[in-house]
Amino acid sequence: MADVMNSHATTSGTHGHRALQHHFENMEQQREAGTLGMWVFLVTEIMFFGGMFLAYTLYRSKYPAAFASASNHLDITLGALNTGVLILSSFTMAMAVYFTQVGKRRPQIFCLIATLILGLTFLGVKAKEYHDKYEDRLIPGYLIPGAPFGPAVQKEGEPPDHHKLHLLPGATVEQVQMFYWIYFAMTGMHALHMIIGAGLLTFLLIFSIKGRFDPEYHSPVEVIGLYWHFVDIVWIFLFPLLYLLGRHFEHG
Amino acid sequence: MSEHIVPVRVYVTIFLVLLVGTLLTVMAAFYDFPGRLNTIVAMTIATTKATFVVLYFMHVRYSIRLVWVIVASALFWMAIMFALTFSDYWTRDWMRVGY
Amino acid sequence: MQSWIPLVPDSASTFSWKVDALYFYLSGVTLFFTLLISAVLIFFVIRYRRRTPYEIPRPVAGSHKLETLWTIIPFIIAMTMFGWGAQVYFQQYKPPANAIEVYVVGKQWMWKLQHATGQREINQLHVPVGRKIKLIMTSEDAIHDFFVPAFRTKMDVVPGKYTTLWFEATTPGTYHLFCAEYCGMNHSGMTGSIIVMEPREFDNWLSGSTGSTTPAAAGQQLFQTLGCASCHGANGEGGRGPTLAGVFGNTTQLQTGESVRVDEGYVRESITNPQAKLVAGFGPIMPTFQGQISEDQLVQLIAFIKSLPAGGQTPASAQAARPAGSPAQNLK
Amino acid sequence: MPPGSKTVKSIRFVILNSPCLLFVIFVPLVANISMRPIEYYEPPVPSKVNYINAQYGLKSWLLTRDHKRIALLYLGSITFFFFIGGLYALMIRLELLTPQGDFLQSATYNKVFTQHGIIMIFFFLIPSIPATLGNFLVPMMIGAKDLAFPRINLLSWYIYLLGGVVTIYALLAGGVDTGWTFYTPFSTTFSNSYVVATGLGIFINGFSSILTGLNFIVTIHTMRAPGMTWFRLPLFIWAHYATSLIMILGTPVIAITILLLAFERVSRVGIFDPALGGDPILFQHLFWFYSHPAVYIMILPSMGVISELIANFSRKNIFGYSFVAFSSLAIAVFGFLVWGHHLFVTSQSVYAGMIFSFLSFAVAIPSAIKVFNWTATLYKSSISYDTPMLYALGFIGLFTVGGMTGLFLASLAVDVHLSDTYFVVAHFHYIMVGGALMGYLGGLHYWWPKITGRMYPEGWGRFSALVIFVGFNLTFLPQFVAGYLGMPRRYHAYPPEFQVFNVLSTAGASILGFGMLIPAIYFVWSMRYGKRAEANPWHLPGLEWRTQSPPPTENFEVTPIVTWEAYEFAPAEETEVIGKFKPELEQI
Repeated sequence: MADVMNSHATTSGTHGHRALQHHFENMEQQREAGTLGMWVFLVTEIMFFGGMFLAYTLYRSKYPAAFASASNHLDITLGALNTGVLILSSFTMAMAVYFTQVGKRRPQIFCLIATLILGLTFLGVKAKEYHDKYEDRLIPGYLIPGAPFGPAVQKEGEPPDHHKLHLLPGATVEQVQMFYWIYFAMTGMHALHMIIGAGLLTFLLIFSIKGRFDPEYHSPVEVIGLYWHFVDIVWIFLFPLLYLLGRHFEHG
Repeated sequence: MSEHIVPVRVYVTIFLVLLVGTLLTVMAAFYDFPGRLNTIVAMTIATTKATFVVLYFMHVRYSIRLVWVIVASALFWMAIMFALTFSDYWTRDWMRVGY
Repeated sequence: MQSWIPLVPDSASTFSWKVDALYFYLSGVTLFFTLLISAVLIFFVIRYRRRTPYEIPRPVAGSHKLETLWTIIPFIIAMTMFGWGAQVYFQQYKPPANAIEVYVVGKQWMWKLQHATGQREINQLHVPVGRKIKLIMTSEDAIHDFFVPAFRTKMDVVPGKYTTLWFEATTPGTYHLFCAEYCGMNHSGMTGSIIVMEPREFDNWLSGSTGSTTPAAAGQQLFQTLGCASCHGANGEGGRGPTLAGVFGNTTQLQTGESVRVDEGYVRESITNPQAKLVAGFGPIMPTFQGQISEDQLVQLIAFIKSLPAGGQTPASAQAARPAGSPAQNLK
Repeated sequence: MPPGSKTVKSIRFVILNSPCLLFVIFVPLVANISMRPIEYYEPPVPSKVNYINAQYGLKSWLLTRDHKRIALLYLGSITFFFFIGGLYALMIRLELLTPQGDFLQSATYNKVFTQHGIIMIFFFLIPSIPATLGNFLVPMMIGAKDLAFPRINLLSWYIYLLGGVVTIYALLAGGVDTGWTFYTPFSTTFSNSYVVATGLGIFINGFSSILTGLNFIVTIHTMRAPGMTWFRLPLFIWAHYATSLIMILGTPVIAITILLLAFERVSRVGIFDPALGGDPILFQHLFWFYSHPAVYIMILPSMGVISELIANFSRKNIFGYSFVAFSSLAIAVFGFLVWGHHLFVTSQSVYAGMIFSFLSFAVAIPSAIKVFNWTATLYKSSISYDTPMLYALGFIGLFTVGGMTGLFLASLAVDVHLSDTYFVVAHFHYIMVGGALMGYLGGLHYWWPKITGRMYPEGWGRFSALVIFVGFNLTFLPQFVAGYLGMPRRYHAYPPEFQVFNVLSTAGASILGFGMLIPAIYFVWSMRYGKRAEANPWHLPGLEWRTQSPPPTENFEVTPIVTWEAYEFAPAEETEVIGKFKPELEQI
């Protein structure tokens, strides 16, 4: 904290940069405020998702069998694919920040484009998954008019059908609905954050192409990078919680 | 908060670690560990991956103490929310006024 | 209706005076500190009023001794309040053994109560003096709250589960019953009265009210009509389904290896959501009764299962419409 | 009677000075010292251009990024909501005058108290001090030109406005009757009112509070003027820092909770509805995880204001500065650990109840520390009786009562009897009106000359402070008694034995309402006709007084360099140490 306090006293040579806002003393202070602001915002985001994680934990411990059955019905291939895509996009985002810091514009723009494409890929795969769930009548409640929750349940002795819900002993359809309700709330909220992130990336891209960023002024890239990584982290937790836990009941 | 430029090699390493972590967690999910170990394994891998992202991709390792404090406080408040809520649910059976 | 102490409601239960005592202690401390602070403030305000427009008082350095003092003293006082409060709270909420049970179902906007002996009451509850009464409560809709100021006790009535409340009345009389959890339009109309009677009068009242089937007997009827008997046996001796006789109040082994205490909550869950906690050795074959059975009927089924003695004979209490002698006398 | 006659003059004198009648013995004295000739800290060359007249036109206000102008935008909007909330309060008190429900129908009454709560809490109390006084003063007190993110600051006002519009739409479309607590499953399943729209309004509004908190935290960390160390910060800043912590950590949880509730209502699935396998107690946990700390969002800034008033109007450094500063942080942290005391009678585990009760008693300690330190500050000080100081003194008294009655509710056994009765209503009004609102009004009077460049009429100020104090106590003291006697809250009709307390309460409320109108009138009046304020009308050392009134757009002509401690009225060498009878100065 000491260096924060001294930041006014140290006059760096960055007075008068065109991106310096009037109420800051210098670029260093402005960058610091931006980064700090994003971190504080991410704390808010953590608490926002925290409420849903709490609900998830409570109901998972209340209805373990139903949650495992519902979880088994999710498409693990697509989930794992999406995890990979998102990790890769996080990597390209980190590289975009790096290239901005060292002032290499072309690779920076390339990395931003790659990040954006990967982000959109993630959303595309997610949309495919949502559609599958819609086909299987797994959208909870009456969210979709005309298609209320009502999956076909696999009966004992029937051949396995991946459109049918296989209920483990102790699970009920109603509890499975609870899982899907939490699933859609969490992944939906996550997808919303991805969409916002894609918007922010587009904005970065336009500004990069216009040549607004330089090693002196790259705080928007850095700050939006932080946001993007955060969204990645949320998925890192969502993937095992929603797709993986309970697999071993069926396959182990 | 003087700036630190993280070398590319670090980014690549972290990326590979994350991929390996993903692979591990998927594999572990199909293996039936005793008791609650499945959950613990999955969560440990996820937390490790998240920690790498936070430390390197998000540069916290090279940041001022204040950022550490912010990250820690977010986790602390999450812990409060979970611990005190479950202090209710887990102790209800000790004396039943509602069941 | 006021007690002889001003500004305190009637005291009519065994813990009324305990709560009052704590209340007086808290009030005393509050009064003391409020007066102390006010007196000091007024004294300072007069004594150190600004006498000339130019004066600048000398700054004062803080004092760690004082700070420690006024951290520790309030903390100690607060801890006495905490300890005392927690101790009485335990007495208020710890369900007693051997209490007369009364089933309570709250719905918008009325209280439906049924004695174990079958008498049904709406927005009224007759209880004898000097007996422990345990209410087993649930709601058909929103959350309600059973509040009797004269007994200094209340408990939320939550849909989907049972909550309990107990008291032992000390003084005959008629006391307010309020719904204390906002429950919609006619919330303020969801009131009633608790009528506390001498045991003899209570027995008279019991024998005077007619046409009542005990909940257990009604439950036995339901047990047949809903087809429970085809798997659990007419007297709960078991069959395709697990034995019900004599299990209530004990623990039973589940399929998952865990064991669970068979209480009202578990029986309720097993009826509305049979797959949730399967008894070891039985398959998930029971259909759910969620939505097909009312809270009243659930209570009756539970009362029936409770009344089943081990061994599968027809329960005594379910046979007659009213047992010989009132529970008030039985418990003497 | 001719207007200039002696009788009229003396009547006017009595009315205007009636607050001083409280302290009858020194009426003459008060009259004497209302003008003080000495002037220190006059800024260099006062300029005529200030933030208000720097630009003209509606656009210059609606698109402004100046924190001071945004503060005024907020001031206008929260005043609007305050009067709507006040109207609802009026209707509640009128209805409760008689035991029968005769003035309003039950359904209407339920909507009225719900909307009173929602408007007052989410649209008045939570933004009141932070978004107006805080917005105006946080940058000025730390010597910054603006908040760190001026555009986000403006955005927060627009978000607030949007949330307000959505909520008002819900109220006009038919209103909401769930109580401000939105308890499930009533709100998700059984209520036939505009729950989703209202929830959406509150959800949106939450973001304005998050953004304000974020802005304050970053500003306080990165924008302090040279020399402005953490322990030179005015306590107002510490209080706002603590408040911001709660805003960013708590608000998102209520946001997601309300969102889930709204979706649940729309799609008929249930995390919170037991009929669908959900748990209504989970809703209460999540709701109070925010809503209990939210009480501290309301009271902490007010405590910050009181610290300023006590120190400045007694010309004394605050006693135990670091204890007062850290108690704010302690309240912010501990405030998150006590929410379960709202669930003592909901069939929450009795053991969890014990933990929450213990922690609730613990959170009382930092508040007590503050009260003791404020009182100690007055020792050997020079106390003036200006309006802000009257509010500050009133605050200490009312907050003591409010805080101490909170202990009743933290105490498990007594809470079983008191929860959901009028005792609770009285308690939280002592905190929110007697505490938060008193601080807000005191602060508004104190900084009014800085904000508008005009003085408010002092005599009327004192008079209304007294009226509000008396009216407030008359309104809410009887409710404590009614509560212990067992009158449940949210009752439209009640047993007749409670009527006497309700009549007293309604009488008090009309005095209170009248008292509130007076400042509303004279503040508006003073903006045009008030005496012009000097740069430093109270003669104080704080940074905000070292610039002209109203301040220029960038607050200071030159960035100030701070070389003094907070509340440094006299040189530090003169400091007296309690317990030492010979001052160190003389020993040297």
